[in-house]
Amino acid sequence: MQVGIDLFVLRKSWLHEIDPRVKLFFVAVSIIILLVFKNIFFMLTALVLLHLLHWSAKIPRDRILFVWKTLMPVAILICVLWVVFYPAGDPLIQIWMVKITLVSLAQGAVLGLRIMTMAFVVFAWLYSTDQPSIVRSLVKLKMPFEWGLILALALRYIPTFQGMYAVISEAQQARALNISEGKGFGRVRTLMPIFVAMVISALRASDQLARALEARAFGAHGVERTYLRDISFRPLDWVFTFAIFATALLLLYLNFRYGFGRQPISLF
Amino acid sequence: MADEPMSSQTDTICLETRDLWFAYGDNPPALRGISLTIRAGDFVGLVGQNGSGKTTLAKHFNGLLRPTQGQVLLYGQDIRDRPVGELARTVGYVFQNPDHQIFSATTREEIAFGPRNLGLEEAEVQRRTEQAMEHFDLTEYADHQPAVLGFGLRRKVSIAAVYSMRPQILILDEPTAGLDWHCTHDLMERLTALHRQGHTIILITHDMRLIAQYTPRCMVLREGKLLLYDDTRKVFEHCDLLRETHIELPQVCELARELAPIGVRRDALTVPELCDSYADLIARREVTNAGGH
Amino acid sequence: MNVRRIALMAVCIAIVAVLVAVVPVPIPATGGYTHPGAVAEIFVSMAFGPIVGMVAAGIGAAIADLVLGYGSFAPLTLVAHGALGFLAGYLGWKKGWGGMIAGWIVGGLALVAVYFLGEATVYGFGFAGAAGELPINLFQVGLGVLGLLLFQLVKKAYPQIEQLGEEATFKEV
Amino acid sequence: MSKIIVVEELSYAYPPAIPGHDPVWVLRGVDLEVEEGEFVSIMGPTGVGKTTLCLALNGIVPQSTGGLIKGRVLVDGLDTKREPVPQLAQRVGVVFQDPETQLFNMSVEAEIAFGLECLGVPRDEIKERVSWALAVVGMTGFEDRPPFQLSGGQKQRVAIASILAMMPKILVLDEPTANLDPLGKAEVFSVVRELRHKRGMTIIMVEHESEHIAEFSDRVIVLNEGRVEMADTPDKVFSQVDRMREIGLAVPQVSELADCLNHRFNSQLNFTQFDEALRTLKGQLDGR
Repeated sequence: MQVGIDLFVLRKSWLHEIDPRVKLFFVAVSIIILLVFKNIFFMLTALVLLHLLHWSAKIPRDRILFVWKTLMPVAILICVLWVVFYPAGDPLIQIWMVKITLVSLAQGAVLGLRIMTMAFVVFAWLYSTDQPSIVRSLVKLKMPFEWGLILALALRYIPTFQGMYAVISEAQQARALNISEGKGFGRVRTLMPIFVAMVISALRASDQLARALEARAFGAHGVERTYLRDISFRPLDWVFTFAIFATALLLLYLNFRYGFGRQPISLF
Repeated sequence: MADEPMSSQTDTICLETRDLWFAYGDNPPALRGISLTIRAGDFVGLVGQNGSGKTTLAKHFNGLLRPTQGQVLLYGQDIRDRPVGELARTVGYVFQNPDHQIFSATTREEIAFGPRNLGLEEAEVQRRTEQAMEHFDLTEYADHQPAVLGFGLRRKVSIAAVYSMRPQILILDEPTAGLDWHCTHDLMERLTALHRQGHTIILITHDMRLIAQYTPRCMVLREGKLLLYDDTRKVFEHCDLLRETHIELPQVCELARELAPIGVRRDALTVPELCDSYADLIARREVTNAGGH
Repeated sequence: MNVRRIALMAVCIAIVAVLVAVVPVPIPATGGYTHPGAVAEIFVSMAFGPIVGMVAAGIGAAIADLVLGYGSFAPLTLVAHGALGFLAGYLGWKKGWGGMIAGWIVGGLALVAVYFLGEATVYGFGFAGAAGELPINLFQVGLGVLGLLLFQLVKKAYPQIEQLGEEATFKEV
Repeated sequence: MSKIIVVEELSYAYPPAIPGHDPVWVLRGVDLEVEEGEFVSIMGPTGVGKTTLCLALNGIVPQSTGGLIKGRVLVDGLDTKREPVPQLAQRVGVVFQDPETQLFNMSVEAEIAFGLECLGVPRDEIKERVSWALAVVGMTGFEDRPPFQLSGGQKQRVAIASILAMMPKILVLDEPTANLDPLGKAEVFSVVRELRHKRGMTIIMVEHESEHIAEFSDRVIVLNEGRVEMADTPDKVFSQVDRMREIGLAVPQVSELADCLNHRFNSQLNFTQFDEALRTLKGQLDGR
């Protein structure tokens, strides 16, 4: 049984339509902004806007919940750590040695939520862009085609190897290998007969893959590669790029010049 | 010796399923209410199109899959709570691709892996390993890396590595795929020898020629249901049903059916059978012709 | 880059990603789970050198992060695991046991250090919080020593591994 | 008629699997000529070097596999150990046994376009050729499907289409049905039948399915112990039932039957195809 590793959600939406390079630009810029701003209201606004973004791109609710579920424990952990270790200002409540202050609570919440917002930025890109378009956009951004191909092939083979792992694990269990035994080192040691068979099978596949690539004229000399499906900037993409750029500049200017969003609670 | 020759037909039921249903996750059921019994000492062919549920069914016999509904009984005992590793003592399962299990530095080690997992004494492990290598003619490759051997030999290693656990029941998933005529028949002869020693063998295959020639019993699955299960000759009588199921009948069987109106035996399964029948017919004609003159 | 190397890199990335994303390893004492990704990463680095090691470990682990929902950690993972792959391959590839063990230790420590610094600063765990993550990261790279075992076992079972990804030359006789 | 493939005393050894060991010669002096437009089937026991011979036709052996080589292979006048493999790919297309490793793209369309993109074919022409190739193998409408979700037979048809799109003069099929179920085999053979009868391509097919070999082939080449042991029409090859058995190869069941009857009656029956067998056997009885 193969489990898809593709995060892409096939929908018709404006976010799906725009050029993947614009989305990549958005991811890069957003992460910088999110790292610079440390204000709780700013972070909450960003979180709401990102949810609106996902909603407008028709991303199903379970995909959004998936991100929450996965990262919530980390976010809470970060929040607690800040509250416990970095108290600042007057304590709201004091439980034994731990002073809980409004500032550290806000600070902790900002850093915890930042993990979430950054994830939603990345997943807005990955949920709305199929793998070939991602690879194609990276190559258009001057990544050598070979590296794009490596990435595409790796993504293609992950589900295959996942299935292979499952089959090999069954085959070795049928030879009385007990794979639910042991913890840590002991467990990994037990799994070794599966790993070895899987690695050998995968390496055989790499040899055959190389032959298949050559049989399709890969590496033809003196030929410029053409592309059946290409991505291209449309006027709207320019508008988005400009809008992202302008918003980012404005926010950073306000931050540097007036301290906008630098404090956990007060906006300036 | 553990494998004294026994009569190959017994009345003991070694495997039984009762209204077995199974679905992978939320998918539609892959098996729909299968009830069957397999007698100890049987040699059963399991056929059906890809996706008909052959492998899914077979994996229930050694506990790799557990029914979503219904029961699997091994020698009368429900196997629900028994782990795969324990069932492996009784039910051997050889996977389709030998490369999905070969991992050792020598053939000997590879074949000893199963018995060792069973917790046997080293002397017994050695004895079984040597015997398994002998049965499958692998002794000369004992110290070779099995992963580097040719495909036909890798296949034999993978079967020997399961056989060395001495399971009473042996399940093989398409063991002849990709083998040439010689390797195929060599392997089938060795399986027949194990069958004569009293092992129960379940052979999953697409090759109806092998079913016709080697397995006395045959089971046909279609869309997760048991379509036919009977003596092979009786199953072959339903040739229209088999063709509907995209099962390709051997040329000999088709030919026997076409020639039946002129007196050849309709249920011939193998070349010698058809040849005999046709020869008889000619001989009889010659007698009548001679008598007529 | 020759075709065989391209195919090899893709396959190695996929191996790493699968071991990180789908193989759970229970942690003694805590009852939590981790993964044997470092086993695959050390293996790839020892078998195919620093470049393949860096690419496979970095990209493979980062893809696994994305798939598992840890989207925000993928960039840090890329750097940390890439560092492990590169250093392990640089010190251990085609070297004796000394080199391989040094590769595992130095690469492992690099991974732990990158995670620690990244989490402490950029990801907002603070030094105390990042210190809390140290044991689990150390445990993960500790498991990596079994990557050396995996490499030995694979080399013994499948000697052709030495020729993979290398430029082939034929001889006319 | 011109000879499109000439193999002259080809011997080949892979680099030894275990470093330091002696190389083992897989091919030991293969001589073979194939006419343009011919359909040739290759049979041989497991491990005899059938795949190696296929790979020698498009230069992967020895250019990518290394090892030792003697003799030469000329395809369309080009020496396959000198001409770069991607260049040869436009003349000789090879379809491999395992569909899983030869389909490496995310969609059927991308799969078929890949080779054309490598060759720098203009976009409009790629589009045309993709839909043409899909039509030939009967897979029109599957453009956006991921190849790994297809059935075995469909995968193999896509693999054939991805090679056909490059419009090679010679198509080499290396055990294209070995991993397929009967339905999948039937699908692939119907594509082969189409290519055989309507397109006049030169086709070389490695197969075990003797019944199908008998149906398609102008000639059957039997490889044994690294050499060409027989190269003749299916009738001639499959009538040598005993010799084929010794080599370890299958003949069609009807040929076995003919052989069996010949032993009984000292007759000279020889048929390789079902219809032929049926007609003869009926006729024998009616005629008496």
